[in-house]
Amino acid sequence: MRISVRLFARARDLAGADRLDVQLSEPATVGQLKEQMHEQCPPLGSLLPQLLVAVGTDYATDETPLDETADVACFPPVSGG
Amino acid sequence: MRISVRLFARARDLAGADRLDVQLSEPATVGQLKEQMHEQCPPLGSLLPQLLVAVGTDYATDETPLDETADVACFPPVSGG
Amino acid sequence: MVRLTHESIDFTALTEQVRSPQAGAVVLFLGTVREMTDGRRTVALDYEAYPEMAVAKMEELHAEAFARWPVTHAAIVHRLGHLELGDISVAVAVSCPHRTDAFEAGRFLIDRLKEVVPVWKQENWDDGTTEWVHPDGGLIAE
Amino acid sequence: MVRLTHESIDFTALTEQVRSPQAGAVVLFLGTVREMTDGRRTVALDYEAYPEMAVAKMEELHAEAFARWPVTHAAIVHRLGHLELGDISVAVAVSCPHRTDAFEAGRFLIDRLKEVVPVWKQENWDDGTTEWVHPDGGLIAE
Repeated sequence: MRISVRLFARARDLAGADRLDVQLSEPATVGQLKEQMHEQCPPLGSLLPQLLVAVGTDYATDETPLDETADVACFPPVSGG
Repeated sequence: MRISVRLFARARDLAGADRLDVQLSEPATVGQLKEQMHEQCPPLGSLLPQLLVAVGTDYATDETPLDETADVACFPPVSGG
Repeated sequence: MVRLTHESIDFTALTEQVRSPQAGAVVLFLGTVREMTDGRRTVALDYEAYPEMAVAKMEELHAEAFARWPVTHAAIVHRLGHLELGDISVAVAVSCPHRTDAFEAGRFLIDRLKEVVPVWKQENWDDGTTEWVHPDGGLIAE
Repeated sequence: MVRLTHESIDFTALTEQVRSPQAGAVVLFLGTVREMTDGRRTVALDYEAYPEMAVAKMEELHAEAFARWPVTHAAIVHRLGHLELGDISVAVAVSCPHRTDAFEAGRFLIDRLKEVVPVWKQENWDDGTTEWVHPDGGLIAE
């Protein structure tokens, strides 16, 4: 399946794009998505240990399963306020 | 000496006046003032256990000494805010 | 800045007074006239003060807040006279570099104000009676 | 009420929204752009959000405040875009019958907002460099 991951803040700056399209074999988890993102986009490596993933509007863990319809976003720890 | 005590809130309502002039023999303390006020103005009795006395702009205790130049005020526990 | 007033409290102006590029956090507290107290309905409150001492005590609290927290600016205003439901009786505004200090200093100022500043409020109940309020929400028996 | 905006935050209107005769206490928190951070001088901040998720998380926090405290009204607004020194980046307003609850609920909302709402800020230092801010005041190494 193909997942189009939205990128924000420093994740977007490192990738140089606000989306990253990732190909994954099913079934897939967030952990596998992150590995694949790193492979496709090595500059994200420096942020990888801190990178957060949201599926829909909820924070996901590496074990969270993904399907093709999921809205997926990746970003660094939040710093609003 | 004569001390003119300012009264506020329920203390003023009970006394029916915003000042009470009290005669005290010197030296005198706030404790003696309160006794004399009660004698001169029995309606203050119901408030006496809670009655606060200020000398100048500071809270006084029963032991605080008084002199003729003191600005003295009596009032119930505060309830602002 | 500390002040007693018989006019409406302008909390916008008060907040603007404490804002600063040195402060990342502003906390404003407003005390407002609440309708229900322990199941009884208030229609208005009357506030009176021993004004000279009230201002002196507010100045002391203001100075103590600066001594205890890294306060950038602080302002305290208490209104006196006849207040209707929803009116602002007291306003405390504090700015600090960081929010933990601003919350603590704001909380300190309103808590201590209610303990030591000589101001008294009288309830005007909806049955037409009036009653001086005792601290801690109790009432002084008539 | 929760909202993201690119306009100046009108804290007066926000505070008026939460005032009520059912509430005796209003707490307003403002986060403002501070000049100095660990000895370095900021000239501006840029905020960005993942807007759909930010609104969803703000709604969750809003509901959680009502579940945990007797909140009368609450409002949360976060500003996005380019902010100058002293500008308001975030405002939280809470009203409750009593002040302890209003302080606790206000503190909860801003603390949790900074932990879970997907908003990021970028420092514009006075030497012309920019840097994404890491939570806890640290910076993500460039």
